[in-house]
Amino acid sequence: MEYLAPKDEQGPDLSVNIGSLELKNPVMTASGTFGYAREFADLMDLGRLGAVIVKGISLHPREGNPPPRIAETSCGMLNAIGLQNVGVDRFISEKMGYLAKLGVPVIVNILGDSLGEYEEICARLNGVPGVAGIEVNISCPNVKKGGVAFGTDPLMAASVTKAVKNRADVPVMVKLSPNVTDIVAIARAVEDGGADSVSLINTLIGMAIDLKTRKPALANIIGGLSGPAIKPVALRMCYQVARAVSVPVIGIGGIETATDALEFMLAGASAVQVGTANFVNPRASEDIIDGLIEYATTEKLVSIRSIIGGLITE
Amino acid sequence: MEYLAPKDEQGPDLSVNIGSLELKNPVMTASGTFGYAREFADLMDLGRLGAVIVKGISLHPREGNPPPRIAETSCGMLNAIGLQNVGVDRFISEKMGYLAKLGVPVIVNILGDSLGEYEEICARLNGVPGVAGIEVNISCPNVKKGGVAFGTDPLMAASVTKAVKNRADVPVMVKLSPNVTDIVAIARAVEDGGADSVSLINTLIGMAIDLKTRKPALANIIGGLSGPAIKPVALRMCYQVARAVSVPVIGIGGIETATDALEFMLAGASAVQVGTANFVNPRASEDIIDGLIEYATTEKLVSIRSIIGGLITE
Amino acid sequence: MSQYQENATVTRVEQFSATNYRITLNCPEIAGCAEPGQFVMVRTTTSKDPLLRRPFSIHQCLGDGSLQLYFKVVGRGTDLLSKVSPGEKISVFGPLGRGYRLNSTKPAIFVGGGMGIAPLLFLVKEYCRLKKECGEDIVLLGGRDKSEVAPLVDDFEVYGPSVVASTDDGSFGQQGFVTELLQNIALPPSCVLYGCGPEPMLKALGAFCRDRNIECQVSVESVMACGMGACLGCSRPAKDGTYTHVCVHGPVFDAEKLAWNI
Amino acid sequence: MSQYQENATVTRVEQFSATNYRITLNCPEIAGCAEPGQFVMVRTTTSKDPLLRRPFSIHQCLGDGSLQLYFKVVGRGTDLLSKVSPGEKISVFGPLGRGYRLNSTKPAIFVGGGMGIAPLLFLVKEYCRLKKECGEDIVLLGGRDKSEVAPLVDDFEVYGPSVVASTDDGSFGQQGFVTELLQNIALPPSCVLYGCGPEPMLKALGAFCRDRNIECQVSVESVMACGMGACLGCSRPAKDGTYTHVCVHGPVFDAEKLAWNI
Ligand SMILES: Cc1cc2nc3c(=O)[nH]c(=O)nc-3n(C[C@H](O)[C@H](O)[C@H](O)COP(=O)(O)OP(=O)(O)OC[C@H]3O[C@@H](n4cnc5c(N)ncnc54)[C@H](O)[C@@H]3O)c2cc1C
Ligand SMILES: Cc1cc2nc3c(=O)[nH]c(=O)nc-3n(C[C@H](O)[C@H](O)[C@H](O)COP(=O)(O)OP(=O)(O)OC[C@H]3O[C@@H](n4cnc5c(N)ncnc54)[C@H](O)[C@@H]3O)c2cc1C
Ligand SMILES: Cc1cc2nc3c(=O)[nH]c(=O)nc-3n(C[C@H](O)[C@H](O)[C@H](O)COP(=O)(O)O)c2cc1C
Ligand SMILES: Cc1cc2nc3c(=O)[nH]c(=O)nc-3n(C[C@H](O)[C@H](O)[C@H](O)COP(=O)(O)O)c2cc1C
Ligand code: FES
Ligand code: FES
Repeated sequence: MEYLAPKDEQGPDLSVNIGSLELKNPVMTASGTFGYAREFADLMDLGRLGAVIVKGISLHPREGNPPPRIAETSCGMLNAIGLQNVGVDRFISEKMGYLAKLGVPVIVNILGDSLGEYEEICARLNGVPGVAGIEVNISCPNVKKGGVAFGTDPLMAASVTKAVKNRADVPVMVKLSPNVTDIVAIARAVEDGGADSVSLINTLIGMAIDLKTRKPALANIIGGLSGPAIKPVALRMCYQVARAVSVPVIGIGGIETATDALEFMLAGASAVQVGTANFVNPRASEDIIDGLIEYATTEKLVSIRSIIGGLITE
Repeated sequence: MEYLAPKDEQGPDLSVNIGSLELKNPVMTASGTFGYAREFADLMDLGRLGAVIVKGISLHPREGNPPPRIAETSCGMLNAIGLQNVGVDRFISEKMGYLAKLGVPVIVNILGDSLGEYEEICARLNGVPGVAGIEVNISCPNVKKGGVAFGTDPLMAASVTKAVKNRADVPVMVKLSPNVTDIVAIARAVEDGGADSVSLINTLIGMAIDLKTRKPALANIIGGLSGPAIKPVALRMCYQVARAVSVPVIGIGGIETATDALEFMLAGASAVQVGTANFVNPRASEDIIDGLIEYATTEKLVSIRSIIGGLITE
Repeated sequence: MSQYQENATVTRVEQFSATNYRITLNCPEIAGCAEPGQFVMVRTTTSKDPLLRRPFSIHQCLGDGSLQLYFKVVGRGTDLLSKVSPGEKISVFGPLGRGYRLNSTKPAIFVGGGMGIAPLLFLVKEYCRLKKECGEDIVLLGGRDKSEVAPLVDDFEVYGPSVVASTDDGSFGQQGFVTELLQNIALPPSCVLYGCGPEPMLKALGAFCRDRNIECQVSVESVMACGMGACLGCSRPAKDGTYTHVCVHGPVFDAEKLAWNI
Repeated sequence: MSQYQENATVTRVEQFSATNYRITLNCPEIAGCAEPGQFVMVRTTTSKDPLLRRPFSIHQCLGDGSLQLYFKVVGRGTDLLSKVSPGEKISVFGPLGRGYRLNSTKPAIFVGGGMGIAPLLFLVKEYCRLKKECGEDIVLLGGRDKSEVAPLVDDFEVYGPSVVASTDDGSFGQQGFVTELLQNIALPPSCVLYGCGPEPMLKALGAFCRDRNIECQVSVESVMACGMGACLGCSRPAKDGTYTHVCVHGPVFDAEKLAWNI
């Protein structure tokens, strides 16, 4: 497929491997923060992205939560979108056509309330042109297990990974929740379950209150915290997980600049995802790619891969 | 004791009860961010504080971690002080004399590597004039249980609570770690263990990297994240715990202004602790007290207690 | 519909009252393709706090590549914006959303309340330009007090329509709400109404128009993170029971299509 | 030793080079009790990002309640500080730490490298004031280039000592490090040395003085959160194997007491 072109011949080698998936650079857009890519077409060159990860897709369409769904916090934001999406069938028929033509690997973020739902979504995505990988959001509540999130229990996390791996015909990236005591245990379980890579972190659970109205700022009361505020937690988890597993790790959380991206790579990430920063600067991911080129050039890196895990801790 | 004077006769009633401990207002200073209070004597009226919580005290003196111990992050900071302190004996002989004269309840934050250490510190604090309460930091690693933090396992959290309750002759507040999957389970365990109140949150575990040196910003590699960045997580946990336990909850995390404090109280906190804000504005806690007086006056509250848990969630 | 992110130079800052400001920005790409009722997302600081951009209606597009915002200081973002100086640069991104559908054959009533006045100036200008003669059109402007309305009256009148004002405190125009003005004017036959302002006012406009079978387009607000359809944060209930997204399906809607929560 | 938190008014901003600035602040309480070598903690923004105050040596206290800072832009905090305008207010808190012990009977050598020049002006002024006659005292100033040193020479000379300068690029004074200047001057007998500058320079000063049995006081830096002994963040290894805290035990130390990591 043409998007596997390993590197841009003009500049330094930014290509990285996420298991069998080769990316021309380590910059992807995080699920739920980049729509279905088309929204950004006027504002940046989508073809330059390492990969596009689309908004989480469920088996059936979801209307999402009532408003307000968003609240700003110090150096961050809360969201409780409620996983609004068009459902896998309309995603394939309405969105994949455009995405497949971008010349960029498209990774489909999926979510479900049961193992069966995850499996069925994979089955429907199999063979769809342009789908280069699946990212499994395991932060969703498991309805069969009393609503405890799949991502908070190693056994449940492993079982959803296995289920997806059994069905999917593309590499599987499992996206870890940070709202756990021991993220390393979950990462190991997911690796044992067959994940080709792990991405982290999803949002921290948070809340905001409006003193004037004495109400929660979100109709859903609680929501997911993202943005620069969470970067230290994300970096720590990324570092811990990268040392514990042997599959590639994808860093996510508060990444706004090339410096942020490089810090995650030093901590062990093979690639990164840009989330909330897309709202602040719709060109953020392209600016990060430019920054990586500049860094690799100045530092005379033969390949950006040489800095992965390069943190000096003596 | 004179510091139990329930309210300032001049203004609205700000007094709150933390179990048997009556505070003239809900504003305390968080452990590790206010030294031993004396440091702030020039900059504010210490006598106005609801309570002072001192830097964590261990059985033996601790030198703490090598530098750098501190790093700034977006709207927050990381610290890895390494629990440097003078030890309980020197604390009593060198620090309590001054503290006891402030006319403010002094709550001693304690930490240990084993149940025995916690017990022994309590034994030594018993009967010391001026000690009005003990706050138990359970984020420390349990050396007997392979270094897993006491605060991450409900059984261990309950056992340290029981041990302290058995020994202490003052009310016991247990300080919860946010680095857990289910803070409500820990809070319930601690309540069952006999805690008179719970305070939350301690710092989130985070990390920062300096791209220029390719080293972690902290010599200890990881550290505790505090400040406005963590407020949404703290508020959420406070809300969840306050609904689940019947002992008073003390809110901590990113509180800088009276508005922040009031939001925690709406979420169910009976009182709050001011931490990192003391560094940004050494008068922060007094400014918050002034702000509460102003709010109570404007809103014509008979007592500030009327807003505790008053969040409207219909 | 192209969109641009521009590093706009502030060319003018006008202060109308303690809280109300109008700033003029040079951002030729956005100004060159904006339509009345569309908005822009503005970064009010280069710091990470406040983090998100703020949405503002396009108040006016001038021929020279400038664009104006008219806003009230309500929080930290607008406070920072009120403190910019000419020569400074701020990041502006747009034009965004669906604006007003211009029906240049019908007589129009424009109703703006408070900051809802902001998009109407651009709208009236374009409407009158297309229609050529707009002496029959009526602009109703309502505000808290004189300072919120008076400085803008001339700017509207220059395009031809008649302007009637009301203020909550009676310090300018008639005392009362702008919706009361509406009750008392003679409506031109088969007119169309364009509104922007606080939710209760828009709801009242919708009811008024439904009763009289008048087409009613209103511009509404919502919390926004991205302003361009990527975050799905700006949902708002539609009358059919689904959610609509203010940034892409709006901010201008047929009043009939919306559900009012108040 | 009292401490104050003042909302200081900026009265003057001087730019000496692309990155070097001196600002004058009116904060009479702090200026009224500060001693040479002490520092202040400054809020460089009213936003929460950057969150923490930044430490700066007191460069000078003037009789009229003003205090000066001399600083280099190295990151976001100093960048913001360089952009303040006269009339603006910033929160300053101090004076903090232990300054230089003034030994006014001995001849003194003052050695400043780069921003280490900052605290020396206040020190030289006070030293010369106490000593009355300080023609035998020597000030050695080192910097990257002319712009870092030249603008300050007059300010030192006015108090009487002789001033010798060096620059890395030779654009002013002798080319080379300020420690090389020291090797080449004739030291007055039983003198005392006061230093401030980068760690390698301070380490070299310490070694130089130990060899010659000269008292050596140096001002060192550290990351700081509180600046006043509350956070225990500013630890630094002492020679006896313990940690010392720069904000309360320093920033000025006997060079002999410190362990050098470089
Ligand atoms: C499409 C669109 C167009 C807009 N056009 C304009 C315009 O032309 N002129 C203008 O002045 N405003 C306009 N707004 C509103 C404007 O975006 C907000 O006032 C602004 O985002 C507030 O930012 P802040 O940081 O100052 O306040 P924040 O700190 O975000 O909020 C401070 C307080 O103000 C409240 N608040 C937030 N938004 C509003 C609001 N819209 N009105 C009243 N209180 C509010 C908050 O609940 C909070 O209590 C528009 C909004 C939208 C969605
Ligand atoms: C007691 C004391 C007194 C001081 N007096 C002065 C003074 O009089 N004049 C002055 O210019 N500075 C002085 N400093 C240093 C000053 O505090 C820092 O330069 C400042 O905090 C940097 O803030 P920033 O936000 O600009 O940089 P940050 O964004 O915090 O850091 C940006 C980059 O600069 C690096 N950095 C941080 N501190 C320094 C430093 N000291 N030197 C070089 N690089 C640094 C960081 O590692 C980072 O890579 C003093 C420090 C201390 C502890
Ligand atoms: C508005 C919004 C919607 C999101 N939707 C999803 C989603 O559908 N699936 C998912 O796995 N993560 C979702 N996320 C999480 C992001 O992909 C990312 O993990 C998180 O925001 C942290 O990265 P950031 O700090 O760069 O934003 C969403 C985040 C935001 C802000
Ligand atoms: C420098 C520093 C030292 C701290 N030391 C302690 C400590 O000794 N014991 C403890 O229980 N918490 C300690 N904490 C945690 C705080 O008491 C508080 O729980 C945390 O900082 C969150 O509140 P904040 O965001 O208001 O700072 C420390 C925090 C900081 C920043
Ligand atoms: S504001 Fe993001 S979708 Fe509308
Ligand atoms: S900076 Fe806080 S103790 Fe020194």
